[in-house]
Amino acid sequence: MSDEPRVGVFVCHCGINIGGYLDVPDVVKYAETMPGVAYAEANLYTCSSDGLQKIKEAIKKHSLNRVVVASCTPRTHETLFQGACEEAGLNKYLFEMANIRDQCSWVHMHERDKATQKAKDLVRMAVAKARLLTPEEEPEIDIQPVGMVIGGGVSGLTAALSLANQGFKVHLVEREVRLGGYLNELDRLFPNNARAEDVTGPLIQQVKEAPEITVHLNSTVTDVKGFIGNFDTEVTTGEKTQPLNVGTIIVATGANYLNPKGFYGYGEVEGIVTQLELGGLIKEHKVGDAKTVVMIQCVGARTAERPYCSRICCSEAMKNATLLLEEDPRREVHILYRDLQTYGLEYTALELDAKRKGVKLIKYEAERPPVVTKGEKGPVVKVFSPLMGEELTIEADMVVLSAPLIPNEDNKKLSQLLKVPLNQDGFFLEAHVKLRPLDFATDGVYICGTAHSPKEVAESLAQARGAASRAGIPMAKGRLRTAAITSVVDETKCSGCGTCIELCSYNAITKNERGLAQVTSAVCKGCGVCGASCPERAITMRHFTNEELEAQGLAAIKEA
Amino acid sequence: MSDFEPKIIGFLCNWCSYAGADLTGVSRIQYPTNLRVIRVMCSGRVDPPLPLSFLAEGADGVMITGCHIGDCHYIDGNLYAKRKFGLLERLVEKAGLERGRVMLEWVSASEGQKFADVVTGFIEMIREMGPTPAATDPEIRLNLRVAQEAAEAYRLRAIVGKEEKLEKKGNVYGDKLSQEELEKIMDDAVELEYTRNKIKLLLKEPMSVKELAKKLGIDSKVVLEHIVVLRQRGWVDLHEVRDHSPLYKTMEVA
Amino acid sequence: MKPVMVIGGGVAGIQAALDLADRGISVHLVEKDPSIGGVMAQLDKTLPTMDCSICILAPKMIECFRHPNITIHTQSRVKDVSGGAGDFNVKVLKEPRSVDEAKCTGCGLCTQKCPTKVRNEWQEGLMDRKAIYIMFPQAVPLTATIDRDHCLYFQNGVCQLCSKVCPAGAIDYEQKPEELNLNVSSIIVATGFQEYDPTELKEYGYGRFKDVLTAMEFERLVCASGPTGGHLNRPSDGKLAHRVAFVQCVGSRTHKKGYPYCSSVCCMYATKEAVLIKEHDPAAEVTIFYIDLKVFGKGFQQFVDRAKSHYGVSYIRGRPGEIRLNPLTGGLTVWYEDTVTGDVSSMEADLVVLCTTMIARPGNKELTRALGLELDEWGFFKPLNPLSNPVETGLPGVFLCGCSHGPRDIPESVAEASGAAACAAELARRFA
Amino acid sequence: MKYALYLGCTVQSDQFGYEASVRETLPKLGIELVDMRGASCCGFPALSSVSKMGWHYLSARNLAIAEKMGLDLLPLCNGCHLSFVETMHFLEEDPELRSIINGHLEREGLRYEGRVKVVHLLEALHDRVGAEVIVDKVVKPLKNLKIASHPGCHAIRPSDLQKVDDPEDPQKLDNLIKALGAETFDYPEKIDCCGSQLAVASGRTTLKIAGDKLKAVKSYGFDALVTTCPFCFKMYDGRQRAIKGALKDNSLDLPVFYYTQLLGLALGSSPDRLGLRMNMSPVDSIVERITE
Repeated sequence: MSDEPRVGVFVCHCGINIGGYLDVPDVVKYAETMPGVAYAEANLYTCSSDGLQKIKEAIKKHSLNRVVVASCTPRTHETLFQGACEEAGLNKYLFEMANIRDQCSWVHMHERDKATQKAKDLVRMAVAKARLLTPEEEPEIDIQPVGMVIGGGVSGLTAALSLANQGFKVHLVEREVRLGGYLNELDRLFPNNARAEDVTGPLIQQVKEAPEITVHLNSTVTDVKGFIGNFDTEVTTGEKTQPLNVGTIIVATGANYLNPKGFYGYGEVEGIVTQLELGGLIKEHKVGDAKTVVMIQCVGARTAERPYCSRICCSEAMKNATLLLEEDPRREVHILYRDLQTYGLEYTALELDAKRKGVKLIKYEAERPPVVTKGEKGPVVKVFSPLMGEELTIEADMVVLSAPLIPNEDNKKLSQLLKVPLNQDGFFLEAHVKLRPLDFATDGVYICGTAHSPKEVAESLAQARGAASRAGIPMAKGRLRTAAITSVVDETKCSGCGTCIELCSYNAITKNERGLAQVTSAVCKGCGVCGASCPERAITMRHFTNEELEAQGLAAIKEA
Repeated sequence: MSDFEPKIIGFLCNWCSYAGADLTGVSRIQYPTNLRVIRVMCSGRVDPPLPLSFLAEGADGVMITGCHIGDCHYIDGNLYAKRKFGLLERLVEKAGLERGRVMLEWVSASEGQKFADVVTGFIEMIREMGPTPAATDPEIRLNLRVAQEAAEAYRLRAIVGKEEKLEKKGNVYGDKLSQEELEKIMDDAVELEYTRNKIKLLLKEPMSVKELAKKLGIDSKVVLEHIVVLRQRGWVDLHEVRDHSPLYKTMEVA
Repeated sequence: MKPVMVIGGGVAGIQAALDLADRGISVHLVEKDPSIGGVMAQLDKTLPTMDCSICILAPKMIECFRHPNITIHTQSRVKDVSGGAGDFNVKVLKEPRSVDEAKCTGCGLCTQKCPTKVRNEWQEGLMDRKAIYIMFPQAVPLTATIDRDHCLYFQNGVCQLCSKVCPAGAIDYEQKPEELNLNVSSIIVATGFQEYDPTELKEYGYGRFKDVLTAMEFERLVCASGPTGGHLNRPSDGKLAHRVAFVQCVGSRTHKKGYPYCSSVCCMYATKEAVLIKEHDPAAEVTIFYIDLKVFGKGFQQFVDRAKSHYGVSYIRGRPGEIRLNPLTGGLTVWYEDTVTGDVSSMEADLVVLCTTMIARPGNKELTRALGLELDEWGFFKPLNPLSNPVETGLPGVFLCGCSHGPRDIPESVAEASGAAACAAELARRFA
Repeated sequence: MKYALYLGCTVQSDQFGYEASVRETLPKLGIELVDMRGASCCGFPALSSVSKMGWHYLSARNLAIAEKMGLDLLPLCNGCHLSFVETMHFLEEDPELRSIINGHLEREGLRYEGRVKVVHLLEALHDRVGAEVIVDKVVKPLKNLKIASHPGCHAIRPSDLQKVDDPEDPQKLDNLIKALGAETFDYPEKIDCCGSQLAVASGRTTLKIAGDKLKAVKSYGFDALVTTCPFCFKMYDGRQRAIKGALKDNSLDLPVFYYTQLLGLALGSSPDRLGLRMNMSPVDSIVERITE
């Protein structure tokens, strides 16, 4: 490519969408006069196959080394035109667009002259930028087809299996000495009262049999370096540590149950247990002749210091209450709740079934929680029911506390290792609440299960499969085309002040051995914040350099 | 006045505002023709020297639009855009222009009407202000160049770059600064750096502290303090001593 | 590798399609409407971040359109399915657009010139569209379509204005329904949901009182691209709505009319909509009537807390018994019992929003017949096992995501969509 | 169209105007009314509150008579209508109760089979005759009159038993009013109770409830209130003076009519034949406006 810019300008009529409101031929005539413009023409539809053909021919015929299309918006059509340039052997970053439809002809439909003038200016601006454009490469990086799953609960097991079934090697890292996670401590699971071991059992079996999966029990991840495709991790098992190079990482470390010590006399008054403990008692038929059972919801949840709702407790209570009544219909089971969180099809069904079986639901207000005291024969529960407008006193044989799921204590450590954030509750924070629920902002790291937030087994499984899909994508491709529009550090200017490192939301900038900033383009998203903030102005944005933007702006003000 | 057609340059972020501007067109909502758009990936990309140089070259106004806070495609680029805009406003004012000649607004991809309103409103405001004095007054143009240099120099950029952290996370000692404190720091820094850069520019012609003080309209003692700093920075140096008073000059390769 | 079919072009279908296409498996995305996007495209904002819905969805829609591995079949329905996992033969019927997708540039000229006004379903009937129309500004594909039931030419052979004005010569009245026979390894069902029609609940006056809206209608009303440009002008007289009441569980958690299940998302979208009103007009009086506040999702309780403390949205526990209209003032009166205080009382409102439950798509029936699956009693698809196999179905190779198997919110649908994509990818490899 | 006419106690004891207007107007619409020999009280509400059995027996007895006559039963009173409908429902639900009742009925050679149809006056006029027919027959249209519709609770509730009209949005009486050339429109209190059921328990409350509705009706600019229920009518018409006193509001003058009275005027009958003299609310000016 000769460095003397030879810009080709293609002005689109877009039928009458542009041509009908401004003088396209005039714009073309003007474009021909601009410095650096070697060729200009008008098309009825530049985006039509015939229009694209014209671009390709012109590139060859007039040996153009820059192309400007003045038509609609780059948001929908840039890639199309870039494609045409590439087919004609022109690097796609030597292409620029002028939006003279959506942002000109359509918004100035009654000012033909002014609209025409604006179109000329926009073309001039585009040409000014185009003349400075340089070809850019989209470097490719290799992706290790090896996944790491941290956490061996149902979520981790499912994610690992899915990755294996997708054909990838997997390292499954479990902190404890056995797989299964929290389900090992549960018996019956809602909504269908299946036994926990019947859910985990087969999963563990398949994981053990899967040749692709290496299980690391009693192990933790102690170091993580690198980025998507090539994470250099270190897994510590007991005394010995081993390096593992993986392409992607799935966080499935699960959550913990709050120990409700200090709530409602738990641990002090006889006959007060947690839902978790009750599950065990039911399993061993040890509830015995406890006739009156009172369950209290939101124990240490939806409070000032722990604002979130733990999601599963209401359904869990409904399930256990129903089991108690099935065991002995003469029992009296009360559930003291604030707002029932039994939602959707399955979990509403649980609520209705419990009601049918005679479970008594009593609402209480957060401002006026129940009080549990020690009575002669067992705990006595006093609760004010706003619906009845009176305080009820229940002589219970057993009080069951629904304690919330809480984040794992080692979330903090892991989040620092992986450079991924936690939310204010201490659970892992996904890249985007709505549309990227399983990704982290950091490429190549994914999240699922209760490490993300409290949730049912079913949803954890769906998420685990989903995380496996997300992680499988780059590994299936094997290579990752990284964006060309990234930032570049001029080491001769960089003073290593670290401002850019602070600003980058993607941890794309690190300090190199000389203490200078260095951009990992595989991770950089090209927003340009670092460049615009660098005190030494040592960082430039590819395809949006200061020179290009300045030229574009100055061209808008005066004719060059 | 009525025939005055303001030259307006707009930086639009690719993900929200540029899409919003497209929607304005798709909805055929009309607005005046004065706006010339520069597409950037993120409003946080807009480096203050750019708008300043446009203003110096005769732009009547510069607007920057980005995603609403919380909506940023790059998580929080628009927060930094806000910080930078704070600096831009101050410098515009120092240079002797109305603050209103630069504007920062949030426009989402679904706010076609809002985009039209924002643009129309800004253009109307600029019409009221009249043509930029930079076009006619060389002094103002010089001031804007000074402002641009100040915005390109280390100190102000370093502060702006750290603001967000200083407010949210705190400095190395972990103590956070309130918005007010930051404003104060910014004001002082801008005051100093602007003056120093102006001196630097003026001293392209050798000048004595007295002459400088006169040109700048500030006390010569203050000027001398600046000269000291500027010499430390290696920006200016003693040129010659003419009848007992030293003349200073900006060093060629500063 | 054989392609995979995704049925339904809402956010769930889009996510599933992109996940598969990105890993190199080609996808047939089948959508019954003229554009993909589904219900999420109609929403104004999404909670709890208040992201503009179309802003975050549109890029994904365009990605689908541009993706070399994705073929979008709009205005298409699955008619018949034979074969099994790894080798399904699917018969898809594509209704004619009467517009050549290759030629139409989406300039919209035809829609301006078309003389026939038709109820705009996408704007929830709050506006009109034309007989030839583009579903919405960000539609994908951005292509006009002719609604033959209302087009003058198709009805009585006159007009043809659109073909006269179309600069691209894209209008094609001769288009016939197309039958596609596609061989795919697996099928992902993402047919989504539809809104319950509260007309039968006469006590709320929906259909009788113009200012009683459903939540979806409200989404359009409050949206910048809606009929009022996002201003809260109430439909009856255009007066700015200052006092707004939201009624929860309209058609849900009921055993008489409507459905017994909880619709999962209403408490939160009502809170979002309440916050939107407060953002428009901080002085507005906004009240949400609820039975149980469903705050089980990540960050939901905090969102509600902010709505209460920061925005001053008030919540009253109680399901209103009746909504009445004052013929003189045009104002609405909401009668309710505050079940916490026990007071029976009433409240004046300019606008009442009925938070209607999500119900199954009627089209599910036809689809299950084709697949040989059975629906649950409410018309939703049944997962193989509600606990251990949430996205698989009784038919190997057919997977579920989104609201096709019950009400759920966007993040859950998106996560499931990826989950279904994983199932499809695993299966595709097994049969590769 | 032939019906067994069931007058019921209230009409026979003091709502002669209603009976008169019914006997005057319905035949003009081609409805033949046959009196029921030996008809008794329907048992509602007095007896029903102390003896379900007694109540159902009385209701069933009247139903049986109509069955014997081979005619549909046309009760004039909302209360009687509901009483019959409920009894039919219970006898359907509970065969045992039914056989007991039939045991009692046998003694007078009666038997309840459940074949009889109970037809409300609104159904007879709206669904069987039809508003359009009435429109044709109107000779003196009720021009420039705003008339409030009061269907009355017992005609529409309980919703799953009564199918006379929509319990939340009743429109039949309104359509019939419009058929006479008068104007009517929905108002918030339209389906509110007249309060008469509370009369025994709390007179004051009764008057307050009735008074509030009268006030509301006036406030919307209605010229009169119309109903088909003698209970409701007695509240609004007969006790209007008492209401004024209780609410200390002398402006509370509202003409109250039975629908059949207005129907009669529109069909050209003389006020006397419609028992309008017996209305205690100030109906005269309106009657004049129509008849002049």
